[in-house]
Amino acid sequence: MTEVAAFAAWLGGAILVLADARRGLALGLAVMAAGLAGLAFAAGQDPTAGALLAGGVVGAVLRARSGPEGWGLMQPGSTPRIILTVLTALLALYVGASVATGDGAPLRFAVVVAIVLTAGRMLQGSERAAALTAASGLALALAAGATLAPSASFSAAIVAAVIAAGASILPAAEPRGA
Amino acid sequence: MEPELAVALPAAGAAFAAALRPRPRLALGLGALLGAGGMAAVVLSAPGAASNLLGVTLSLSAPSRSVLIVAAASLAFVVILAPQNAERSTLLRWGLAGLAGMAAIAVAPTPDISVLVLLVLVVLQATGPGRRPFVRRLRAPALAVALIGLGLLFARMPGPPSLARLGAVGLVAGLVAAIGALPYIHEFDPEEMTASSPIPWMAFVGPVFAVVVLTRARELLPSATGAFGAMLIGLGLLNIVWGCIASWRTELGAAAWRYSFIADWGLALCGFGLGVYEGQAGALLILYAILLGRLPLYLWSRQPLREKIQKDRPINLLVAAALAGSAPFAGFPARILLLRGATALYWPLALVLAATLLLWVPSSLRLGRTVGMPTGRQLLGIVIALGASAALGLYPQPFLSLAGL
Amino acid sequence: MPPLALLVPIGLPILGSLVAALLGRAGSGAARAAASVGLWSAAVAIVALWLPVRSTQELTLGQLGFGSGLDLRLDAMSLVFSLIVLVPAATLLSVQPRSWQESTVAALGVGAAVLAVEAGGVLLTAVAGCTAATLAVIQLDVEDVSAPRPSWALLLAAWLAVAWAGVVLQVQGGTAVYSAVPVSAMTLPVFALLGFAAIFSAGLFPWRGWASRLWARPSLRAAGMTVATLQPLGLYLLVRAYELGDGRYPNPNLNLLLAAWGVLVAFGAAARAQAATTRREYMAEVLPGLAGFALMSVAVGSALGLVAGLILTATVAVIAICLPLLPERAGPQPLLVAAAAAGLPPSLAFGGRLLGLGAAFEHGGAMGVIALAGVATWLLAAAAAARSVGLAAGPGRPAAETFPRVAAILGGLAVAAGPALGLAYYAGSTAASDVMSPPSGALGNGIASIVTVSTVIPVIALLGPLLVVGAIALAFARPVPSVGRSAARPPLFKLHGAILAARIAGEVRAMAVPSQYRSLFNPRALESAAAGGTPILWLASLVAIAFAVTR
Amino acid sequence: MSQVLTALATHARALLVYPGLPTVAVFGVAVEAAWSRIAGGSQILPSARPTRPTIVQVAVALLAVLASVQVAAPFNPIPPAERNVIIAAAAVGFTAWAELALDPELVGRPGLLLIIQSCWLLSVLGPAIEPQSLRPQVLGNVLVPALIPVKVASGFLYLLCLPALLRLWPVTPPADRRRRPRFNTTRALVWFPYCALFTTLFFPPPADDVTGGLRFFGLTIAVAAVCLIASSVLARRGAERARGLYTRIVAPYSVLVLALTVVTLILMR
Repeated sequence: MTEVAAFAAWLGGAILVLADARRGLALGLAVMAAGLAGLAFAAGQDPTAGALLAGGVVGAVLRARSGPEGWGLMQPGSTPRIILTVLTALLALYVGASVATGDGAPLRFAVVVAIVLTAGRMLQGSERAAALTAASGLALALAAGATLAPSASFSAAIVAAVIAAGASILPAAEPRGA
Repeated sequence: MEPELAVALPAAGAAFAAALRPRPRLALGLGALLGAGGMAAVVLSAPGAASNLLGVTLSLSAPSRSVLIVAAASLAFVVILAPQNAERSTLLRWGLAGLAGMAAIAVAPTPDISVLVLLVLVVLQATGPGRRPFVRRLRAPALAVALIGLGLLFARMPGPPSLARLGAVGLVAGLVAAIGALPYIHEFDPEEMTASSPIPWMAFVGPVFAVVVLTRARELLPSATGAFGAMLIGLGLLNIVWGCIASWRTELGAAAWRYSFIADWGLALCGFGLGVYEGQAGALLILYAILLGRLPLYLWSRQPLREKIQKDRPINLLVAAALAGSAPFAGFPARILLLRGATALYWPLALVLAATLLLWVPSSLRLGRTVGMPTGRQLLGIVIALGASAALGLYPQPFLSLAGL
Repeated sequence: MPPLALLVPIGLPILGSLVAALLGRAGSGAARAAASVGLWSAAVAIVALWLPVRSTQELTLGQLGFGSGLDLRLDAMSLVFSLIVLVPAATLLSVQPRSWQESTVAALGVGAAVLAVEAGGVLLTAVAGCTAATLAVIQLDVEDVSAPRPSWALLLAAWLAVAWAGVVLQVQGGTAVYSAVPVSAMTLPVFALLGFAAIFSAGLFPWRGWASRLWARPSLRAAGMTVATLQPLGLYLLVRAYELGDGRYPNPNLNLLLAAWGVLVAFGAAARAQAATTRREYMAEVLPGLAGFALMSVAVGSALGLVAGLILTATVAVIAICLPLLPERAGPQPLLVAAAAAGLPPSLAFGGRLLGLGAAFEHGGAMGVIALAGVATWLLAAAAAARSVGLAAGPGRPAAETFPRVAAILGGLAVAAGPALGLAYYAGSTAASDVMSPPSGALGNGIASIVTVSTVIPVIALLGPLLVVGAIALAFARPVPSVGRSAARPPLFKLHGAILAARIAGEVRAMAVPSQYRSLFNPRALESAAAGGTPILWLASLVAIAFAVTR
Repeated sequence: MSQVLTALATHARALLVYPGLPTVAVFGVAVEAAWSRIAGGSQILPSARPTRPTIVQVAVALLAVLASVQVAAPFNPIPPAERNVIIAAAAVGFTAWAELALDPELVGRPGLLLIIQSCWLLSVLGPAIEPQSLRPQVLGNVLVPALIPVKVASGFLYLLCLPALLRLWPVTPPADRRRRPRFNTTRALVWFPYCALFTTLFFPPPADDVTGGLRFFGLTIAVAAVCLIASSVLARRGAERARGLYTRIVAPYSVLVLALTVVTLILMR
């Protein structure tokens, strides 16, 4: 179950990186949130999982209502992004499963991969909607990472959920004026 | 309930100020009232005392509390003596939003929440009106959030010591990216409004965030303290040298100011990196000086910079002295404390630091001129800023005691 | 006297400056009067504080926050240096017209200098000294921003070095309070820092340093104040270094090195003075020359040398008043001041040099050779002073700034003060006993003669009659007709080395990065690389940091 | 107080009677007259008509008197402990520059004079370094074998410098282009301090009796005589030769004396 959730987190992140339009971005965010929530659930942190899932779903729904039309998946020139998703997965796998020790490798893998992919999305894109969705994803990933901490992951998840939803409310078009 | 109020009241003030934008006077009055209330909450809060009003344990450490108080004072100062052509209510709105965020960062029970709050601030600032596109404004601060997130993650992963060091890398790089120091400098447009430029990260939010991250990092990474300190010192020196030289040699006055902030941050990073009491105290003094001196002076220099007014009057020279870290201003005792920390740790480091301290002079002379010929409110503001800097320089003990040092 | 009274001599100049700032709009005269009253009253206050007690008074007011407490101490040494700072500054401020801004900054600077001298520890001295230096630079720039002034960076470096010395003392010895530092903490590096600071803060260079270049300014109001304030502070550091080392420097070779440096400074000044083309150029070298001798005397390492150094520092203070007040024309006033500075018997400078060189000869060995060079330098300075009488005036300056009578009276007093050398010796030895063992010599017949290890100088008996006879004889003497006096005078010798050094320095200053390499330092390029479209630099630096930390 | 008054009286007597002004004047007039005769001067003796002295003469006389009372002349009322070689050297040294200041026309080639004065100073003070004493008679009394070479070399250097310092060399000052020089009053005032200082520094101090007096003044006159002879020889060789002697021989020789002094210092340690 945890492996599937970790894979879902990576998949969601990858979709988020590879999508340029509202549906693709929403799907990516939702899948990633589901994966991260699954991992939190598997770790026995049900409220955290609920908050992450809720935040991701709300964010995804809101995202699906604004931003460029369509799916926008793997537009021409996406090869570097594909490479990024694969390399990130390999690197996160190495760190989460090989360098780090002990239980929870899927969670470690998922959080690393989610953070790197969402951050990468914010760094390389020029679309406002994509960046805001990535910010939502990043918030959820950070909150999921907090489950590794001994306490207070729920409050982090609540904050992350609010951010994930809030970022999706923000206008997807550049305001005018300086 | 002080920590909760410290966040809620400024946030409410910012919200009201935003909502009442068409009526600036009302926005200003209400915002100021709520902001003052928030700050009263910060002042009244006992350092380290926890509050659990919302089901989350919130508390304010002494260093964070002191920087918050100084930041609030700086905001009040800037709003009351606002620069020419700057609308007070706008300044207050942005300032209160920042202050609420800073308070939230400071009172958060875990570093994860602090980072999440930082993300909120990043997104909010990037969505505001500005000359640069949203994505470009978001890029560097978002990288900071991601790096700190990764750092926290690595710090918590069980495994070899190299993981803890990677965690330290993430935290340090994230912190540097958050404040916009080298090598993660933010894109800067000299014509941009200050609130949407990288300056607030360096000069307003940065100090509190740095204090929080560094305090938490030492608790999280006890085994990587050496690497942590070494990185801070290395990056600090890099920022000192580049910041000072670039501030002196760069063509644009506003850019020169930006680099001068970077140079000051270099000094603060070195102080935090030393890991001894004196280093912390010196770094805090630098941060106070940024908040109470360099930031207001930068704001007051904007108009003369636009009008290309450069003067060498006594007030300009005093400003230059304050910026250069010359006695009796705040920079000098900060430098003494840093030298002491470095000497106690490793004297060649003190030698390097001492040599770099002279780099401030040429750029400060240049920056002093950019204040132009201040009159009226602006002159009063500069005199107060210089007075505050001199008070910090001659008798920093109360300010350090405020930070529990 | 309550210990808090020790704040009065520091507070009065500051108060004077504040009043001057408030009265600024009423007129510069009122502001100047307020500032000068502040300084004079501080001078009176410090004497009034000292005289009833005549022993060290201390005040501790708790920690300031940078590792130093507000520890003040008034001992004889502080008293001497405070007066050396206060009296010239107060005189210049009283007589020379200046704007209210200048008066304010000058009085503040003097207050800071007095604090530096009264400070009980090295760190407070560093803060106060740096403040005085900063205000001096500001004062100079307020007067004329384009005129030569000391490099701010160098002054800052000097006082940062003092601060660093203070923190090293704290780290090694647990304290930087002068009277409490363990001798073992006064190491070679600490002394090196203090020596560097002393030389740079006082502008004591063999080459044409800021102490000389200041006198090339169109106006000499701020120049006089700056020299009167900053030069004694530099020497003060070397004096207090004896206290830190329990009466000696950490290594005897340091005494030799500093003494040789002092003679070099004096020689450099004298060599430039003898080649001066104008009276102003000559004036520029008078004080560095005297200060060089003061440095040499202080560095000898004996109490006698220290006393001589103090007397010479006091002479520097007197001449620092005279020079800015002198008009740039020939006449008896410049002659009198030149004679006083050159150490013509029986002047105070003569007595100071005599004691300083005597101390060096009594030390023997290499110090004796340095003393020999010192005597030769003295005669060179005398030759330069003699030559200066016939020099052309110089660039000229406002007549309102000059007060030839005041200069002549002070110059005359400095010449006639030789017989009072015993009194100066008494004051100096009292002060010297604060930082090292009392002089092995003593005063004979009250203050009539000075007894050293190898000789007795009957100051009143020898110099008194000489003064009286000389005054009577000169009064009856017939002046020499001044034929061709203003004709250009060739230098006694050419400064080939200085010409070469100036050429090299000029070439170094003119050096620029070749245009094809200027892009190496381009903040904009870095900015666009760092914050541009592709964050390669960010990622590369992240990898580099990670590699460096985890390898 | 009475001690101070006594000391004042003693020093005033020394300055104004012996070995002060009259001694300086009598000795100087005699030797200068001899020089005027040797040089074939137009005026052998000073004018008998009383005139006010010039300011230069007063200044030089004061300095010369100050230097003279430091010498080890027998019956010098100033106690030996109160004499100081630096005072003597500085006072005599100042005389040349007092002339330059007050009447620059009297001084020819001041640059070269400065170099020679430095060499002379080395000869006066060099021997004082190792004994660590400034009392002139102590220096004259030094008979430590290790210090003798320095003393002898310094004495010779002193004698070499003397003709130039007394302006007896054929380098004429700007104001004096006469073929037959007149009596030089300012020079007459410095003959005694220069010559007596040599006797004091390089010969053991005489006793305070007639024999001692004869010995001291005999030696001082002998020094003056040597100087006169050397100067007359120098005068016949011409100005160029004189300049050559001082720049090419005396200056390098003084460097040798300095080296000898330093080596002696090192060896004595």
